[in-house]
Amino acid sequence: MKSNKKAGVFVDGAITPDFISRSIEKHSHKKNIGAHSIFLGQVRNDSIGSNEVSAIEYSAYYEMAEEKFSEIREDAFSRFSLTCMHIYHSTGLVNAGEISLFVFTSSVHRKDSTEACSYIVERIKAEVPVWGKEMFVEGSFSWKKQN
Amino acid sequence: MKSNKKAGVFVDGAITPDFISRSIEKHSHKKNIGAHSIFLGQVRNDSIGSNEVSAIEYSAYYEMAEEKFSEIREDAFSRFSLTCMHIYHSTGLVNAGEISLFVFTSSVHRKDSTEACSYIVERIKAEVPVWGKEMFVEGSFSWKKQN
Amino acid sequence: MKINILAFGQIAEIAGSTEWESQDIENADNLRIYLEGNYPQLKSVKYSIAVNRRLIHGNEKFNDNDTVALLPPFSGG
Amino acid sequence: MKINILAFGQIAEIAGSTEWESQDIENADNLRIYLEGNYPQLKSVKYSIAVNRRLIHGNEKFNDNDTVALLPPFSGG
Repeated sequence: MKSNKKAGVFVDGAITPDFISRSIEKHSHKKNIGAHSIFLGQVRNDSIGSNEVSAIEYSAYYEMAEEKFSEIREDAFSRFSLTCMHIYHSTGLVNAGEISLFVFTSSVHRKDSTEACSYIVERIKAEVPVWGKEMFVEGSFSWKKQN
Repeated sequence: MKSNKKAGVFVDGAITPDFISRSIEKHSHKKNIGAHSIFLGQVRNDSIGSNEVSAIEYSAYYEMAEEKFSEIREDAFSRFSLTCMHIYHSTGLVNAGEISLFVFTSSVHRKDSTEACSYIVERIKAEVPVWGKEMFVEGSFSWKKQN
Repeated sequence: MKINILAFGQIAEIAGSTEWESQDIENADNLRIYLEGNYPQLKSVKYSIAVNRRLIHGNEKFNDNDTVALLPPFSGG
Repeated sequence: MKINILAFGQIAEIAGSTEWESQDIENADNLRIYLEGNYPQLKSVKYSIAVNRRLIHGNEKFNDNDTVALLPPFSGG
């Protein structure tokens, strides 16, 4: 299925702080922007029973996920007055302490970027067909449940 | 007044993407964090009448500002379940397109970091004695008005 | 008539496969009966069905060559 | 009795100074009268007063050696 990934949202492995830095940097020439809101999802070393999560392996129904991301993107642009919007989600293995979701909204005034960022995160969590397999330090795994 | 700045919130000049990246990176060992929310204030090249803003020069009543930042910090920790909170604000000259405010909250679940981040930004804008002097491309200036 | 079945996450794990074809499954109810017959573990697993990348609700009819995806609860982000 | 006056932003610009001492200003009302007498431009400028780093409201009395700050509307962030 991976061959069908479109350019854009999915990133192999963790999203690095350096990648985030470069995304921010790219907006310095857009001088009408006054506010950026960023949400980062970081993998937790949760305890599940007697096991500790060491990493999450993400998989997705890529074709459907990309369509959903496009729909969320369009809806966010129509609801909020945004200058820019970027969404990145990991596929494959992401270790505890690493970042797997990066939502980045920019606008002239802060209300739009702030509200849009939350709106996008909530919709991603609820509607995008992505699954996390929690890999335990102990070697076994369980399927992640959304809270 | 600058000699009275406490370590912590105020940063001379723009807040760089690299600085933000390093702040994010420092949280990778805090493996109970699941969510980071970041707000960045970027200087706009607004048109004020026939003038265009090329930069903002920030000044502050540092002693009072630091006390306010501490109060906001304490209130945010008591209202929200946060793992970490960082606030950085520029002093001195920040060019259009550069970042002058960086609010960074982290929590186990996303609701806390998201709500705390907005709460902190609103309180900073309303309560912290900082002033922006909008420097025009044309050479004159005006005092920034909060919107 | 055939449909293309895609399975994800825990469903793929239970089915032991991520893609296969199946003949003569006419609608969503028949699909669930077929699946739970072949993979009894699925009786205790919650999953949604998407037809050609759109979630369906209720007993929708399939068309020849539809792509029918079995989606456990999402847990991205 | 003396107070230490701090001025910021546009107020400092109008006053031409960021710090000075003043004698015999007993309360906030007297301070405003003193300021607007010396710097008529301040009549049309909105500003708050902080005493020892706390905003005051109304005609608060000052104490000897108080630090009294003149704060135009904040515009940080």
